[in-house]
Amino acid sequence: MIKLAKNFVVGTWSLIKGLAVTIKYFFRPTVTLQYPTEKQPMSECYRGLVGLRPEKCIVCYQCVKICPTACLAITHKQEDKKKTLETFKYNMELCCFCGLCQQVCPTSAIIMTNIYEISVYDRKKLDINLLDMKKYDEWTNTTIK
Amino acid sequence: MLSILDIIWVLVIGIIVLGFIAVSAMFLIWWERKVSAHIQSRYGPMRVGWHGVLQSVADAVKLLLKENIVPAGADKLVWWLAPFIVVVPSVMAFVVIPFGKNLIVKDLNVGALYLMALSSVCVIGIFMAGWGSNNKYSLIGGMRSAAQIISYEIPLILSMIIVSMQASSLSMQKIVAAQAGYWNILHPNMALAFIVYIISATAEVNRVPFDIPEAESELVAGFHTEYSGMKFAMFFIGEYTNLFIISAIAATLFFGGWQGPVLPGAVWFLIKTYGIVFVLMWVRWTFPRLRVDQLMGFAWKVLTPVSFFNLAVTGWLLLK
Amino acid sequence: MRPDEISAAIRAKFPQVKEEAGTNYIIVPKESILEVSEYIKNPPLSFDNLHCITGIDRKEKIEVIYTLYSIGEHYGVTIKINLTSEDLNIASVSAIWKSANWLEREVYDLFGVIFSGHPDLRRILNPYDWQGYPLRKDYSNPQLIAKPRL
Amino acid sequence: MDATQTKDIYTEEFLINMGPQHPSTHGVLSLELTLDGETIVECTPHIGYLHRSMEKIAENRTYTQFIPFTDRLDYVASMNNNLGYVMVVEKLLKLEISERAKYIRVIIAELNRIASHLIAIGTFAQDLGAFATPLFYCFREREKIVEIFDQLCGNRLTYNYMRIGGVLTDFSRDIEEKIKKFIKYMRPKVDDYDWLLTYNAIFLARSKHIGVLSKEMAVNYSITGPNLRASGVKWDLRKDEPYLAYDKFEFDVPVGKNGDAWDRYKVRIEEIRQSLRIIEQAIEALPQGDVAVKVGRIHKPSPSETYFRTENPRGELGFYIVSDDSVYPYRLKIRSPSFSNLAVLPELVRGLKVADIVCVLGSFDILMGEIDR
Amino acid sequence: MVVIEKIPGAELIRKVPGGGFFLTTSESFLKWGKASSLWPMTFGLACCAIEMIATGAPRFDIDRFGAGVFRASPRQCDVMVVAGTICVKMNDCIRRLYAQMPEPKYVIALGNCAISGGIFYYDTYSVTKGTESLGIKVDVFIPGCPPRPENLLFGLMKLQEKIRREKDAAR
Repeated sequence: MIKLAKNFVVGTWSLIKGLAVTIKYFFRPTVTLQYPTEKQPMSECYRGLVGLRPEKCIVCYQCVKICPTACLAITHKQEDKKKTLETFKYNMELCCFCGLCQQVCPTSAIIMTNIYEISVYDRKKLDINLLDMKKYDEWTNTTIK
Repeated sequence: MLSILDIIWVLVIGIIVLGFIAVSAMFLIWWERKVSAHIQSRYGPMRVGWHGVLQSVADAVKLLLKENIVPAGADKLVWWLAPFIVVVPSVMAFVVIPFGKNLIVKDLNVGALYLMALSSVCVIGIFMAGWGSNNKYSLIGGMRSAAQIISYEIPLILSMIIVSMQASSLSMQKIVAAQAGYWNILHPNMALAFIVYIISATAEVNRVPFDIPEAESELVAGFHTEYSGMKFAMFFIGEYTNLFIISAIAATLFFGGWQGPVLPGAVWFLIKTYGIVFVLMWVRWTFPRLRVDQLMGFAWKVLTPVSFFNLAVTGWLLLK
Repeated sequence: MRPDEISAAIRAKFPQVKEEAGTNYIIVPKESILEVSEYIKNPPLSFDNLHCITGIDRKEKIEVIYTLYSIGEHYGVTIKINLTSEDLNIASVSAIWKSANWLEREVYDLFGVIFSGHPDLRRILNPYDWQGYPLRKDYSNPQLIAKPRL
Repeated sequence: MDATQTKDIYTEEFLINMGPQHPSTHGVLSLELTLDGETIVECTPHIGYLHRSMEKIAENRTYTQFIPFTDRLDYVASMNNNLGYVMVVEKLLKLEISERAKYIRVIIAELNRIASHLIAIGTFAQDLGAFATPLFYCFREREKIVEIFDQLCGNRLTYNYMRIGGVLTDFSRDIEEKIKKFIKYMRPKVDDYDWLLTYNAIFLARSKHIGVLSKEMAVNYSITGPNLRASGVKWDLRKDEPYLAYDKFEFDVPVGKNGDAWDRYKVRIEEIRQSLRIIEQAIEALPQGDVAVKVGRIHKPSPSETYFRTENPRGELGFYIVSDDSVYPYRLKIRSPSFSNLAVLPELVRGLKVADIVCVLGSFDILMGEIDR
Repeated sequence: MVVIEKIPGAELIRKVPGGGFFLTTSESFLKWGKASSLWPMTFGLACCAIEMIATGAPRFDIDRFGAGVFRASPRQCDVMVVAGTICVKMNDCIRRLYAQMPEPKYVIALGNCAISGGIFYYDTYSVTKGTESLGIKVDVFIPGCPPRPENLLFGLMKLQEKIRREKDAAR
């Protein structure tokens, strides 16, 4: 009987403690980031979309070799020893944002931008030529009503 | 003989009650989302209207537009009727709820008995939903609900009887009047009755920690797994109206109903009711759910004996 | 006990058991897997924990590798069984270690090694009506597109 | 069918399919339950709905290229997977890494262990019906860890932080401060969980003496990690076969008494406390030096076979690598802890109620990404 | 405009002065309701599911957009967030779930795996190459591996915008 009463008291007390925790947080300020109006700054090493500085690229194919998902594809022109980029295909659908290409690039021609708002209606938009980086503008200046 | 005036009067009252139910259910849904959000350190609906007040309106509009799927193999009639049977008793319960001194649709002299009777009808709807859906999860949910609500009916009714004994009337207005100046909750035996009442009432409306008929983590959505669109919305409305009703009954039976100083009766009544609703929400967003056998055990082994004991004590106190 | 001591202890008991050169892996002929298992499960060796079973397709043969540990004694042993591609039958050890049940099913699913005496030898990861054994080197499937290599 | 048949009334068992899409199967597990009323007669798990053939992929990726894939293995504890994988490759290459890298790895692994256990606790509470609140509290705390990782390596979930021969980036002052702040922040939160869940009467009623896993059974089924320790076996690779710098830190190995669902939960709560202790010690004693040994990105180990296992939040994660003389592994076997942990489920739930199966499943903290690989 | 047109008497209303305006307003009102209350399905496949829960969690709080009601039953959902790798064994299940959802229904492909197979595109025998290869029309693609919660919220807002611009409120 005493044990039963003790159990009852301990049990009820534990329930009250639980209620205390929730009501405590009810009156605390929220931790929410109000996304479209507030945005948190991305860290320097944030791995967003892959970007390219075409002038720095020496067409060494290191990035293509290291990419685990084969999302990069390069073609180049050979003009007496000097290679110039022809296309630099980046297939966002396959990219795993691992950052290996950036780390392997000897001239830091490949950079990981901090663009992260990249939703699209059309899948074709995800396969792009990085020599034409203007396409990213659509995502960098995203504002939503 | 019903005169034309009476019919108009009934219609007006009906529209007012229905309007109140719709607004109240929507408000409660929004409020629950806000309360739960703030308990969880977030905001909840924010983007439609001021702090998302119109969220429930948007939900309602969307649910209206939804396709109404009838599962193949469903017991059509039963399946169609179920949501109505869940909603109608909760609407009917508004008849005897005293919002103020004269703000009552009809002060039946068997008001409390009427409420007890209505609270049992809801289970039939839920069970029909579970059976008619031709879905095993729904069936388990319906079965659980039937077992649960029937079990919790007994302590619920016993604790309501205690109040009626005190006021020596079943009329809701008389019960309120009996509490003038001294609320029932302040008597120790009434406080016990209140605790028993609020626990069983929570079980009656299938809320955490007694939400086993829905039991999202076990039964997907329980008895309304197969319902979509407006039918699902009706279950939702029924649930929140029931929540309002049980809180209103609790306020009437134990907290002096519409009585209170300065402010008008209806305001007091709503303050008390929504206070109890808030407590129920607070409980809901804190506790885990009980298991089905523990739930039954709790009803039969704890609540029922306690209420009988309480009944005996109250009877003795009254006869003393 | 050090790995070489364990290996020596087992070899002393079962002469047909060999040791892989350079490592302390134990090569057990497939006929004697059950008796060896029975022996090492119980004291004195008490390998109570069958940690992992895996297969390797060496093209001409399939190796089945059992990794065992002893929780109480803090040591481990690796047992290897060589199966020729013609005869992929092997006795199941799921009666001795319960954990072998799913692990053997997985090896069956991916390599096609048939564990006789297994209580429930079905595919586990792939759909039940799957054709072929994916982790074999010669497996091909129209779904499988090889990554372009430079 | 076992039916008690009388003249015109009889009962029969019925089948119910739980999953692959079910709120409490932690992903895409499918359980085929045979029920007698609410009592479970038989439970057959069907797995493989997330079988992504990691092992086949590994045969066509270089050793460095496979690191991002390990992130997706146990996606709640990516750092620990990274760690397990690079450790085995380092063992294969016989590579010794710097002291600082070891300490950083320990800190990171323990932080991720906390994050993983938080999800385990949250989802367990969710399965028991504490709708959303404990889960969201856990995610709120986890978010702090994720923010640290985000700043450290630039991604929120798939970190790709460990490298063969070290780690990707060094700790900055800022990150050290943040980790210290996090320890201070986290300690009272764990007490909150004790208040909210651990000793809650309903929680206790639901999880005590449910799914009791005995010591012998746990070892026989090769259960590892917190689930094994909950059964009373004091076995933790960090203590028993110390790798990295774990032998330099003081910490306890929490063990349970009964091996029931509550014990498994409680061990995790205690492990969060111990991990905080380890991080605190490690961040105080963080040595100076390089964080990565200079090795190329293409590795060509000599033909050999290596097995190594690390203590993951869910148990012992092992990698068995067979190398040949190419830059790709010949075969890579992932010994995932949850796979073995789940195998015991059918035996544990027999005779329990439907509500208990989610409780037992939740307490095992399985993760389909790792089971199916 | 179509749902209103279906109502008997819509033509009559149009003839009344201001009736056209009324119809347009109610049409946009319906779209507003639909867009502001997108209930997702509790349907996590793989890694992205964790980020989906994180989006629902306090820090990002998808409920601010009215999309926080994660319903476990497909009958009560509006949007299916395909969060993670789709494997061959899962194909039929996803198709069935999609079929079980009531109209109007929307699909968000969250993460590269759900778009195309992503990181698991090559060298794998058991991964389906994206949601679209199952014959399910995807409304919004959210690339990332996994996408940040902000990106999911951004995608959700894009979906809301799409709904508001729809021709047919009843779809």
